Amino acid sequence: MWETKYEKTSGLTDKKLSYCPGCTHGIIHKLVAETLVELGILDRSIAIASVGCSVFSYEFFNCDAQQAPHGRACALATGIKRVLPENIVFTYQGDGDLASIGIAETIHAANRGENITVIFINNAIYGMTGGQMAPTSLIGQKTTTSQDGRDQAHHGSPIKISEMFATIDGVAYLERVAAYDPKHVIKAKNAIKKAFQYQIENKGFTMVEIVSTCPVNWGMKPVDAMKWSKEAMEPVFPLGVFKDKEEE
Amino acid sequence: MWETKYEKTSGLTDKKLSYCPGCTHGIIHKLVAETLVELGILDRSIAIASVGCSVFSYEFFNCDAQQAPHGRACALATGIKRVLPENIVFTYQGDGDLASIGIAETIHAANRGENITVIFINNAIYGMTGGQMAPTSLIGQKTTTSQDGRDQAHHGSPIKISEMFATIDGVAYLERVAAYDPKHVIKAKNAIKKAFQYQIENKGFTMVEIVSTCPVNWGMKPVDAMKWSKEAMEPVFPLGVFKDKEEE
Amino acid sequence: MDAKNIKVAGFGGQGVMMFGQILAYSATKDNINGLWFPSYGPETRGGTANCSVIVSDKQINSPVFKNADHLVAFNFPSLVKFEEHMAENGLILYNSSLIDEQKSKDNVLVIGVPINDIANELGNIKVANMVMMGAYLELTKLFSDKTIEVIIKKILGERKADLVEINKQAIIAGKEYIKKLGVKYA
Amino acid sequence: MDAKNIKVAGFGGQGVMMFGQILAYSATKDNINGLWFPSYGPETRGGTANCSVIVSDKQINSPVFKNADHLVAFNFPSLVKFEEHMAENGLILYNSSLIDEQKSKDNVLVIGVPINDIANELGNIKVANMVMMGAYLELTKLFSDKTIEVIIKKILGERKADLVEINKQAIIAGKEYIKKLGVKYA
Amino acid sequence: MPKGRVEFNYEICKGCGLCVEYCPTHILYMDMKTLNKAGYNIIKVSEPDKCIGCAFCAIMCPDSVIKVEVNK
Amino acid sequence: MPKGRVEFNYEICKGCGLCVEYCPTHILYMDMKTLNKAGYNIIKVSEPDKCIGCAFCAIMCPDSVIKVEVNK
Amino acid sequence: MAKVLMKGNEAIALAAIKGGVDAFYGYPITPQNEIPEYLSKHLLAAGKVFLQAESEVSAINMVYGAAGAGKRVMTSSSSPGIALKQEGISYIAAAELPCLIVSVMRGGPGLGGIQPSQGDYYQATRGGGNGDYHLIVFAPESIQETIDVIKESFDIADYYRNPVMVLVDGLIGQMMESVDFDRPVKERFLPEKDWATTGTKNHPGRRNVANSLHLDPAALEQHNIHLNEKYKLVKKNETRFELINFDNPKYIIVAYGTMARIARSAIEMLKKEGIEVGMIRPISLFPYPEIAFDQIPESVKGILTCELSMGQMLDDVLIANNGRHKVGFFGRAGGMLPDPEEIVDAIKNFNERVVK
Amino acid sequence: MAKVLMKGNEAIALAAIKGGVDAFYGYPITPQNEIPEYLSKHLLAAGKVFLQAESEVSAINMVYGAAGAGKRVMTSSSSPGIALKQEGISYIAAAELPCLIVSVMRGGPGLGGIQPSQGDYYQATRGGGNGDYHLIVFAPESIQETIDVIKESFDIADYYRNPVMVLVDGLIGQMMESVDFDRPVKERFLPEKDWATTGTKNHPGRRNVANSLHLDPAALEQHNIHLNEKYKLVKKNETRFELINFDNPKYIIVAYGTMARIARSAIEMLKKEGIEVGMIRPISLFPYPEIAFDQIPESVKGILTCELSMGQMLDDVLIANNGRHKVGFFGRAGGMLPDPEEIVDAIKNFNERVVK
Ligand SMILES: Cc1ncc(C[n+]2csc(CCOP(=O)(O)OP(=O)(O)O)c2C)c(N)n1
Ligand SMILES: Cc1ncc(C[n+]2csc(CCOP(=O)(O)OP(=O)(O)O)c2C)c(N)n1
Ligand code: SF4
Ligand code: SF4
Ligand code: SF4
Ligand code: SF4
Repeated sequence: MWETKYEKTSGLTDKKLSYCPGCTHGIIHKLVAETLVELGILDRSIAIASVGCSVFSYEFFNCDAQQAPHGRACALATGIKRVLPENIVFTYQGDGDLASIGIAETIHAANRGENITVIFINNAIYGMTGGQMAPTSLIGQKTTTSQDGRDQAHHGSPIKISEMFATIDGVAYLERVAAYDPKHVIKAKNAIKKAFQYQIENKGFTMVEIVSTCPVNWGMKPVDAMKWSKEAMEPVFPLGVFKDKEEE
Repeated sequence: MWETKYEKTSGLTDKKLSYCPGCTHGIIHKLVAETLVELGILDRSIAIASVGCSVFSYEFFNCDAQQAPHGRACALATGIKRVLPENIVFTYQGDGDLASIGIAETIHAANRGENITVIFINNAIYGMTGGQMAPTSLIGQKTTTSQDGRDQAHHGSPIKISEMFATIDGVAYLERVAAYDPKHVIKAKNAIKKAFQYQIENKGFTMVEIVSTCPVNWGMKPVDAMKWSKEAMEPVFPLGVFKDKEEE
Repeated sequence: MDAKNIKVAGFGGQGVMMFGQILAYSATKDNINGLWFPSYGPETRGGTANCSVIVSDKQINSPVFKNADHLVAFNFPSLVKFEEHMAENGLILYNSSLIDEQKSKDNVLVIGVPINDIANELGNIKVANMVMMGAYLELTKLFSDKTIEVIIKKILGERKADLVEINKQAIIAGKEYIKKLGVKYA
Repeated sequence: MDAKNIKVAGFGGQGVMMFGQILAYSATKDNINGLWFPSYGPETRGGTANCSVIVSDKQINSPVFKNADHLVAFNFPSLVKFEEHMAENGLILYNSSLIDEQKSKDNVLVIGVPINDIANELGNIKVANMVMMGAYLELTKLFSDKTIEVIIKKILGERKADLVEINKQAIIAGKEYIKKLGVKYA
Repeated sequence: MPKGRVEFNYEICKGCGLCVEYCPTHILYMDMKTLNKAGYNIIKVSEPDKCIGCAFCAIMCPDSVIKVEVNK
Repeated sequence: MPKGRVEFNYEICKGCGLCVEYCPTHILYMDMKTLNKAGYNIIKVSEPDKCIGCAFCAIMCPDSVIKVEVNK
Repeated sequence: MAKVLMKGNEAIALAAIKGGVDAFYGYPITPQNEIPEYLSKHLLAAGKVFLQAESEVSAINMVYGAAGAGKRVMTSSSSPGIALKQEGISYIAAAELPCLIVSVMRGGPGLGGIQPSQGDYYQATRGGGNGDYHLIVFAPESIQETIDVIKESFDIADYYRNPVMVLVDGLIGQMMESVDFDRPVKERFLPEKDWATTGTKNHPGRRNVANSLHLDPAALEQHNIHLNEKYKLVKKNETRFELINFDNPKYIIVAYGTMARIARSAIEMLKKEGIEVGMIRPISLFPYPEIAFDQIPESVKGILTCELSMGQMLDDVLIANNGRHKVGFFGRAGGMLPDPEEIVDAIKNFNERVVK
Repeated sequence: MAKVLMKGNEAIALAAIKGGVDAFYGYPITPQNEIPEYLSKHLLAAGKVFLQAESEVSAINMVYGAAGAGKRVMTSSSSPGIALKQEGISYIAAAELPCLIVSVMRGGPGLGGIQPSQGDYYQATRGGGNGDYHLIVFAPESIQETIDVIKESFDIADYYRNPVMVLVDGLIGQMMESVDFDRPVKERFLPEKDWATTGTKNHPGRRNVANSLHLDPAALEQHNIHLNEKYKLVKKNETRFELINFDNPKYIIVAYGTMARIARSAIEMLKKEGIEVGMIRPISLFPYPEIAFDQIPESVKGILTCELSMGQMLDDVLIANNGRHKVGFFGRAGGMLPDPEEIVDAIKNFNERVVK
């Protein structure tokens, strides 16, 4: 007798995802949506869509949502969580949105220990706008605004968000994961689940940084992009738990 | 025969300082000005005055200067240093200016490894505007916007700027010092001198955080404020070198 | 009663702002209109402080006035700064403990009160502004002792209730000083 | 020659934008005015792409036109979307490899060219758009072979110089196909 | 009887090929002849009986195209 | 002959008292009777001959009021 | 209740509490600091939300979030701080969310100064954020009127699902006046906020989304037309102004806020001299009371626009006047306040001040 | 040089280089990304400065710094990005520093869309930053005109020590046209920048300070008066417009940028039908070409303002017209572009469109 092992989660709407073929945004959407369903919090969750390729995530997550100005997702989340403490509030942000223009809002939400969860998609580039350099771009990485490759002397090194946020008291849980194979996707899911679990328990600010891909702007086939995220990105952005209040 | 051991430095103008009696802003102004003179860089220095009690520092430092919008001093400094790499560019910022509204500009200037020097005055409060809470205010500290004292559950903990910036590659030198007695003032001077020396040698981003005072808004006599900065602030903001590229 | 435009000025710390506020509070208590406007901002740091007060039984229009009906000057710079802008039949009260003897001028009654000395005699320099208040009220008759007492209690509140007595004494001392001078105004 | 308003549309990846740009570049080279305006933005991702081209020996005013003189449709959705907006004596060229036979209508000449098949015969599906270009030029006579060749070389540049030949062949093949059809336009 | 079976919702497939790559038994392939309405090549199963129902393909599919069932 | 001597630029003194606090030989005091033009009490030296010219007072003075000379 | 003497900024804070504010998000700036200071004490005490944000940009976006969640939320700031909020304000207006923004103007441009000014009229009425949107802007002249409008502003914001800005200058913020907090507020029927993002469990079967993105130009144009219809309705319903001394005046003064009060005194002085001058006092700056100008008698010799700026409301006066009368301008800037005598002179020398 | 076919955004970048730009600081946003992308390649190659900032707020403040240092510096952005720059722009204008700001408008409000629009007219001409300041704003209608004005803009900015904004819409940014980069630029005498903060060793005996703070209200008022005098001079010298088909037109269209080009075609179509319509095409939006309206013949039946917005330039048209003629409005918004036929209809049905 046949039993369903895997199917599309009810945490996502029927709307077709707007992402390019093979983009990890889609995989991560599933992980977040499955988590909201499995923890039974979908109907009290409020998603904050940021500005980036995931700007339309307010159409994909099957819960209430707000669309934030570029970089301000954590400010919206703070504003909401403070007036609706019983709700689950999370942001979904790219590296341009979180690490560049939104670094202040994110750091201060973390420092205040806001009870929110941040899903941070690090794909080392600006996808939506057509492949400009991100603060997370790798040394030597060619982008439309670093056409000879990122030069450390000129642009500095890729910014290490998890390493930086690990120094902030208000952070309850912080892990960097990847999505380049089933094993890591499952680990990513567990990290996301733990982050939301901590929010349910009012433990403080939680963030999961996911080393992701942008096949189109990297100019790679989806499969090659997965390899690049493993071979080129992971060494610069080592995976692991950077902070866990329970382990302190 | 009498020899002058100490007198007002030529690195400061004749303009009477606008600071309240006994405020450490005055002491730190002297250290910076003396350093510019001693390193022979006064005539090629450009000071960036931030928004805070030190907003008028453009009238005090005896060199060219620009006055920046609140929090944006490091952006101005970047803009200038990139077009005038031979000049010495430094910012003088309070904790509201640098750690609150200006954290993004400061972090990214550091991450790009901009060849500038940041003098960071941490007095755990907003002075100019009359004593509101700063992100650096201590737990329990009463301010006009935390009248029952800063509450960790509500406001989070004081933000640790030096600890956070120590994780950034682009930082060449970073030390936290104090100004509550002659010994520490002399140490502070050495740190400031080293920071500017590194800038002269194009080593990258340098910052000195000075644990300071705000007698008026703390509601203390200057002497008591010095004691409070030592006994209450220093334990939260431990002194020391947080990063030195030469020692790596 | 027509509107009275009052300017109060002195060093920060001399109780200038409080002096002005007491007048505005008193007007409110007596169900007429009071308006108080301070000089504000960091430049007042250490420097001189001043405030404008308007009391009137009619609606108060302009919060800004060119000439004051009454000037209360706690130090010399303030006197110099504001004495040029007095209305007809104006009154200037000055702190003769810090300011040398001033002559009256046409249409303006000028009176000095040694408020620091009187306050020191009372044993608390801090109530010098209340000595001035006594003198001011004795001359202008703007508010009753009762009204002023209520307001002072209100402002001092629980924590400083013990200071009410000395403040009242200061006001009386101020009134006495004017009575002894024997001058009348309006 | 009066201004020609040209609409080019198809799937992303069919060389639609390049087709339009070649026309605008050619106009510029021939010292007349060319204007090219693409649909842009992320919504073009995967979806259909289109561009408007205007060539004229006079100053080009409105970059926007209601009706096209020429429509070049690389796929069916594009044909459907734009065929309603044709000017008098218009020309519609469509990719008959992907679109079934279409009838001509009053005042609009409608011609299909099996560009994918022809390109496949040439051994490179990527030059299908140049087959279309050949057919288009054969009908409209807008630009000389010389002009087009210069532009194609320019666009392909050093790196893709080896592709010039096959592109030229494709253009010839397109022209041949029209000649065989024996249709004339304008 | 195979351990598992996979079902594709072809119309929302974008032909990225990730499922093909991550199938441990290599039974998925891209059918270069068939396009879906969106114009993408779709995925077919070469040897259905070799499916072990690991669901790796479904886990890696960004567009939730694949349903996996296992034989219990 | 004292080791050092201090000179005050009274008019820019703000009477904060830091110099008094940090003088190791405790020879500075605030003169509560004299005000400068800005209205601040100024600083006087009680026993000039005890000055060791350490310049601690000057180092701690925020307003660069103090000049210190040493006997060489 | 008997009148109380209260400082403008604190009165604004207390009025907001009486108006039912649930949350305040802001960042310190002179001359409005007493607003957050008062609220930090009393909102928290009342179990409501007060949070000092890390910047104005963050503050306005916290407001955006809380407004989307259906709460009564406000922020307050001053000139450069409002400038930083422009993007967020544009988003809030575009997403049709209600909130209260208090702007206490100081001298500009740039860091400028901190004394009272009206140099941010454009900033308030012409956006500065991007696109075609409007705030509903009220500019009271006294602390009493400020209290009354603040108490009402949340109802108005909720009714139209649009941000309301209350625009005052540093003088109204810093002075104290005798005021009454218990004056009645107009009753409005307010539909419940079934659009609020409170979680689907509170509105089963419907996902609520606060958003301003419409990538399809046709859809975005429709949204713009919808907003425009709303603004027309606001103009019809909420235009507010006061006509003063309007029986055969020789000149008309147009002034708002503090400047209007100074002008009131000038008008009295001129009356004493036998010169009759009337005043149009706009209370709503958007919608601007153009209709008031239709009531200006033909006989009037001219209209004098008085502002604490170099001439910004002047635009709206010229548009409303539409060439019917000579328009003159009198302004002070940078924190300088004229005394009534200056306006008296400006009227007497009207012709030197004619701009059109 | 022969004409070349070039994309608007890239042409802007190349024109800036020809205009002598020393440094670019910006942040990505559609539809202007080709500007920074082009400059990132060619400015660095030329040993000049290109830096992608972490945000628009940071970018405009980097511009502030480099402008204070006396360099020719620019930034570019689009609608919400410009909104974020408002505070910095106000500071730069207040400190009287020259720079070039390119604004490529997209649909708004809020995040809106990315298709061409003119919804940021207020944002460009009415500040949105705080206080009484103005940018010098040019709105070219073609890529050629954009190139010409960009090449000149640094001279103009330096001459008046004021930021210049070049305002175009996404269509001009995204389209390609045949253009010539070698057209001559007007010669101007430019005094050397002895105010630049380059270190006192370069100007011994004088400290140079870039600042906008004036705590003393009297000083700040003087500064405002000084700025106002400068703006009057700009109005006198730099007002630019084009009059089209002005010999006895029945109607006058007022339109700028892309809308003006569409209107040109409409005017030709109407001519064919025997309806003579003229056009005032403002090229400078600040200063606004009010004088052009004095040349409108009495006989004209009405003025039709055409914008890619819900009606913003309409304010300036009404002010300039000052009641002389009927004014009508035709607008599209959100990225929708009208074809000339729509304007033809709007003229034919003028009366339905009259707003004043
Ligand atoms: C204020 C503002 N600045 C810039 C933009 C343009 N913009 C849209 S998405 C984006 C960056 C997106 O990159 P990232 O956050 O890494 O997300 P991704 O697209 O890579 O998933 C930018 C700069 C904007 N919409 N608003
Ligand atoms: C955009 C903007 N926001 C707020 C202010 C008001 N403001 C002036 S100084 C200041 C804080 C200063 O505190 P800090 O940086 O700690 O310096 P301090 O005065 O304590 O030396 C603030 C918020 C401003 N001028 N501009
Ligand atoms: S642009 Fe890159 S990040 Fe964005 S959807 Fe496409 S592949 Fe994913
Ligand atoms: S307010 Fe505080 S920080 Fe500012 S000058 Fe006075 S004492 Fe120093
Ligand atoms: S992973 Fe999903 S989207 Fe990609 S090819 Fe396989 S089924 Fe299609
Ligand atoms: S430390 Fe300086 S300012 Fe303070 S009292 Fe001594 S001399 Fe005066």
